[in-house]
Amino acid sequence: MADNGDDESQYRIKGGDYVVLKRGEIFKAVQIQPKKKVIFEKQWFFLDNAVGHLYSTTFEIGSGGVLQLRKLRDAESSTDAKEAGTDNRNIVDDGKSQKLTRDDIEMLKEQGLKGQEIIQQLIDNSSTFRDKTGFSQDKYIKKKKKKYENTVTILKPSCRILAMMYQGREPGKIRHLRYDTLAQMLTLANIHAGSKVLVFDTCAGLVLGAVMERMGGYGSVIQMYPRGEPVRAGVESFGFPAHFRDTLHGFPICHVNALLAGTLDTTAKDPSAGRAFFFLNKSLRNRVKVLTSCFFFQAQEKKVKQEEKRKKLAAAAALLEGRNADGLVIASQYQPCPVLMGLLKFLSPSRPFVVYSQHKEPLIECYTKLKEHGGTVGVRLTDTWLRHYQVGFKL
Amino acid sequence: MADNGDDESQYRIKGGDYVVLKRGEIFKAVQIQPKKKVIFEKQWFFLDNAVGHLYSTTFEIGSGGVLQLRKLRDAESSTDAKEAGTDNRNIVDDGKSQKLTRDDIEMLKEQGLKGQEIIQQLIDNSSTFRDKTGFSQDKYIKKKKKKYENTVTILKPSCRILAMMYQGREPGKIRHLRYDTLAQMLTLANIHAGSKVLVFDTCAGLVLGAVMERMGGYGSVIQMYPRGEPVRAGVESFGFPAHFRDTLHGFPICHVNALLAGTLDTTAKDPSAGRAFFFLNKSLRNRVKVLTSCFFFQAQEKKVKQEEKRKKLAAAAALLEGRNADGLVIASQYQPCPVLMGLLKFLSPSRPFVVYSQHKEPLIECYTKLKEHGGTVGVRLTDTWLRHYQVGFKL
Amino acid sequence: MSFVEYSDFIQDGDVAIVYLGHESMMPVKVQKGAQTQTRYGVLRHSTDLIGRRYGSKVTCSKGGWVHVLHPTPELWTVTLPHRTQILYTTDIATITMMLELKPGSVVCESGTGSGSLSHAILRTIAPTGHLHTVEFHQQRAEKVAEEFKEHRVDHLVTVRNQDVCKDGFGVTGVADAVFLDIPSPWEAVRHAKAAMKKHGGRVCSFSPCIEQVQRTCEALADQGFEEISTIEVLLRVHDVRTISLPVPDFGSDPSAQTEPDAAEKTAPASAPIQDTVAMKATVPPREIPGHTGYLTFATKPRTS
Amino acid sequence: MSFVEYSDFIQDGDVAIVYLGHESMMPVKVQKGAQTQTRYGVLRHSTDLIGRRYGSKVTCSKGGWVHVLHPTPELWTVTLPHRTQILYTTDIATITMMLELKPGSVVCESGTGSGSLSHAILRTIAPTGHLHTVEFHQQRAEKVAEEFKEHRVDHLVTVRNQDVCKDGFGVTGVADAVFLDIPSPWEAVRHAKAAMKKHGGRVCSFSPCIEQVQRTCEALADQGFEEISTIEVLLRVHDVRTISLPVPDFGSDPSAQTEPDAAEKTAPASAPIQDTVAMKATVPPREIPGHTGYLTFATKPRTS
Repeated sequence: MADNGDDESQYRIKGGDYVVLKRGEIFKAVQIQPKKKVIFEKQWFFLDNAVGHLYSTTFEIGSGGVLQLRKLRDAESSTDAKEAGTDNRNIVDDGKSQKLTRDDIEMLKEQGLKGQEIIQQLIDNSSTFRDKTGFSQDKYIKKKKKKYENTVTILKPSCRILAMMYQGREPGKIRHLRYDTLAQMLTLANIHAGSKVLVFDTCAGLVLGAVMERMGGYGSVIQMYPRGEPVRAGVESFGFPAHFRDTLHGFPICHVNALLAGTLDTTAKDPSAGRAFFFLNKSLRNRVKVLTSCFFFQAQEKKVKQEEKRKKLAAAAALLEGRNADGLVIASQYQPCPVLMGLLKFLSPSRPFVVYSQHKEPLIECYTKLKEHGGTVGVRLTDTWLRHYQVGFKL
Repeated sequence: MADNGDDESQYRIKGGDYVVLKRGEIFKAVQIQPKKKVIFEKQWFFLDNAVGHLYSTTFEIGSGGVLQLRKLRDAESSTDAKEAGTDNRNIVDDGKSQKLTRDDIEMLKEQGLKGQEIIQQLIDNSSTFRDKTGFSQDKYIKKKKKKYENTVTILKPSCRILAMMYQGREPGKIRHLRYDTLAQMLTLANIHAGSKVLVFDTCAGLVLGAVMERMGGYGSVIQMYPRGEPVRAGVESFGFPAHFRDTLHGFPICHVNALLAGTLDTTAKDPSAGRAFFFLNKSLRNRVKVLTSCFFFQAQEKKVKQEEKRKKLAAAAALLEGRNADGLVIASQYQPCPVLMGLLKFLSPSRPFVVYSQHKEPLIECYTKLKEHGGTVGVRLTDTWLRHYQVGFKL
Repeated sequence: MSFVEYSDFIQDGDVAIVYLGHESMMPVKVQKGAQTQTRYGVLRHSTDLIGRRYGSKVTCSKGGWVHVLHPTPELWTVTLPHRTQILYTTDIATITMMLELKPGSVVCESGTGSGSLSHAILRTIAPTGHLHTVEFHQQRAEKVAEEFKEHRVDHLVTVRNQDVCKDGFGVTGVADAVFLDIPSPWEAVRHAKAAMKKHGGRVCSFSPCIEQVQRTCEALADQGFEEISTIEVLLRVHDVRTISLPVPDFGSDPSAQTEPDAAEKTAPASAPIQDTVAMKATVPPREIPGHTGYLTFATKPRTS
Repeated sequence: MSFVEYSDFIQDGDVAIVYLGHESMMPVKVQKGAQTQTRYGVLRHSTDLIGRRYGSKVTCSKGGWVHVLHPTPELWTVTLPHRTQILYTTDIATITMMLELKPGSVVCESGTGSGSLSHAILRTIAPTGHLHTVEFHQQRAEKVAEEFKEHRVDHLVTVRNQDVCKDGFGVTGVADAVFLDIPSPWEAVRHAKAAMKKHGGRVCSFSPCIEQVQRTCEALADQGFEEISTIEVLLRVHDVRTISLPVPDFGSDPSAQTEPDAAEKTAPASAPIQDTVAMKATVPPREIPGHTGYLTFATKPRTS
């Protein structure tokens, strides 16, 4: 149980790693690739120099986009001891208090001054800084810091960080799922190692990745996906060890009815034609050949890959056939009611499920339907309210 | 502008006053009536002794329900200097820590011990009190105080106090209108002295009273009420000066269409038959006599009162006829959309209105209708979130 | 027009609120012969504004139109020129009720800031109340006094340019309510007490940080204030929209018996039709509404 | 059955959750021959429980029926015997994510209290993690250790009966995450740091009062913790109901031309019919959801 052997390797940044860049409250997920230009917060740089360093290290972006270790100093206390006024009464906001012009600042930047140094220049050239109260001074420094600092911290990805990243950068892609909501979902669905969990996620794969993180490579996750290929961009960003992939399965929901009816044929050459195949098989036998041959031409060049896909579909179908999943998580822009009613059939009795929607109204419909349908207990429609508190500012 | 002459009489409790009783966070509105038994927080007493004292005075309930001035002492610091443990580790919750039995406590009460004294007895007889932390001790005292103290404070009513009272005592009666919501409504409707405001209030008259308080007896308020008599219990509790009554008008909404059509006959003997009269007048003349004579018998004994009512209706109708109201406030369990669309016609251009509903869904309908209908700008559907903070507990 | 009394028609010298669109408004000082540039073109005051009814739809030179609204303290709050951080209507509404303001109330306020709260107070205490407002920043005090005049509420208010923590409110024993929005409210608590009526009254302090709240609560308790209570009120705006939800396609149901022809019609096999359902919904605020500040209320008891 | 692994069938020795109705549940230790009294009558373990599938509907002696559910940490949280104030699922879910718990995490916790959070931690860190939980109250420490055994998670947890502020967690340099729910968390911050891995990790402190939060934040900053952030998470439960709204009656509209007969039918004059419309709506929580506590999170950076 002790941190024996100090196996540091797991904490070191390696080439090919999926990492998260951080500055202040801004995050961005990237992969470490040699000589790959990365753009973050309007600055570009290369991550090559980060390889071999420990995770959570903060770098400065040097000229030519080269990362350098930030000199050790306390970022918070580095601005010279402040002389503060007692109130802001004498400050006339005439826009003339800063003597440096925009051009001056650009020149300082070109001279290679670091963010910290530029801020000190701004303070020295502000006619009102000394008259501001301590509180106003702090606010000023913070604002300028955000604008001129050029450091970046490299983090190991986690559900917490990626959820916050998506919420800040691309809320639309994750259907406005907040991280506090995701936290509730994972707990309320009792996601844990060794179980079999169904996930219907059109939130960029963030929810799927979060479920996989909580399962730690034990058990199986079946992604139920609508039309086309499953969305898994978010899963990549977690940078899971390779063996996690073995626990992840995909099943296109357009096969659900066939699977339930016992008519899904996973021996078909092209599983993406499965639906058409099955259907026509029963009712339009004369058109089958046309269609399958049509699919066949496309399939020729992808034969090996298709065969792999077929096997995977068969494996997913086998997992589903017992209708004994331990958990069901739905998070999408789809009408939740039919999605839930369709997938609930695969759940074992006495197992939790959770459905997320950006809107309350479709969940009211879903709730009503569940109550009418019966067979579920403890159904609740909830949301959470997250508040941040700024604590510790000393007067 | 100075507090000249120190006119204390306005601050003294008089017989017939509407007052609010307060203990802790519990409120109750009552009228001061001679020898009238009042029940508050499971105790009964008489308010006679309160007359002549200043508002905001705290009384103790003596034997026989007689109010006595509470001896001056700081209620918060009156329990003897506490000896506190550093944590609760040694406290076993076995239900045996209190040596006084329920019977003992009843006996103490009968001996005439005051709440404060009973609490001290409880502390003295608790084997674990001294071992509790300061925080736990405070909690204990607070809990016991609530149970055994028998003081009551008499307050002058105000919108703030009555809104909090209804919210705590009878939220159903005011359609679960919270005081923070009422505050928003009064401000967003720009209620102020000298204007003409329409109020549709089935929240016990609380909203109507709040509007009247804000108008201070200047201008006019027209209560638009559905079927039967207008609900005004809440207005009574405000204890407004008599002249405020002159600014309050009532108009039954069943006459609205007639008024708009210019066919409302306020010379009718019985205005409560107005709707039937008007209606039948147009289409079923042969039944009119039967119906009006039927009303007539009832009306005989109330002739004077009816005449007064008729005059009042005529006055309200006159105020409405200009269709130039300055504000419109709707707060009820009625479907808000038709209420709003019906009453909006009486509002001057460029005047605010506000509609409250306990539920969001009917307001979505209302919002949609307003947008379709046109003629309004700045429509927003909002709610507020009120948080209390416990501040100042010293560690 | 006045901020405490409605008029029906726009007159020379009025301040009118030009409503350009959702959340886009501007205040205009109406002056004979003057013009105002809007994004829809020019508004000519003499022809487009003066003499017209408040609420009118006015066509601008470029053919676009605007609504001209009667000013209210609430419209002023969202259109006023910011010279400081201001208080918004959600907090203002709460302050107004919790301070028990009504016609005739005498109120002390500091700082005046940009006058956002002051106008709301004046609206509520008119026609018989009075506001004593103290602003330590001279330029701001002068500017707001000028606005009170333009808004025809100057008879209801006294503006003092002084330091409330040092010099107090300039009045004693007159106020029913006191409001503080200053960096160190605890330094002004004794002045608040002195300004208030002997019988008592209500006080409110607004602070963004909990540490300020704590010191203020301590000072209030030390000065004998009662019913000390700190709250925060947040506003959520619900945007009403028609949302469109895709319906999942689980494939055709083989247990449902269909005629060959019917099946062909409903499922054309190659390109499944994407069905959606539409419903009215409110879009929740993307961000949890922002913290403005804590409101601490207390009651001053009777003092002798 | 175990709290970290599902089973399909109820067995002797299991802890099952008997679901009696909305928000009414009780945990039952399943024992051959035993009986449990419910408000719907007696449950005979041998015949009514053992061997049946979790999720089954079981008929009690009085003819009423209950559902028997597989235990989860969340069901345990709402049914466990309270020996202290407990943490609820809303906070627990937030703590689990913000501490970055997952299978294999080593976690330190104090106090153990009634074990509400402990069970949720164990569920998440199984099968390869470990929980070191410290409880200063001896009776509670013994009781919770007994429950861990009954719930078949005792191999994942070490319970220590000591004072975390004085004696720490009993381990050094092993924890990925530390959770504190004690009256003076600031006194345990240095122990939290010592218990954590050299590489760093996450810490959380739960406190009901903001003053405790402040002292904890100070201690965390003093000890070099970073990303210190305090949040509060509140749960709102929306009750779905069919509401019925009366429709206002503005009287008949004289502008609408009607035939005498039709009019008679629709408006019988004397007793106007009260029309209502029905719609599905959620009833907002009557009270703003209650404050439980503030959650302060921080990151321990790498230490040498």
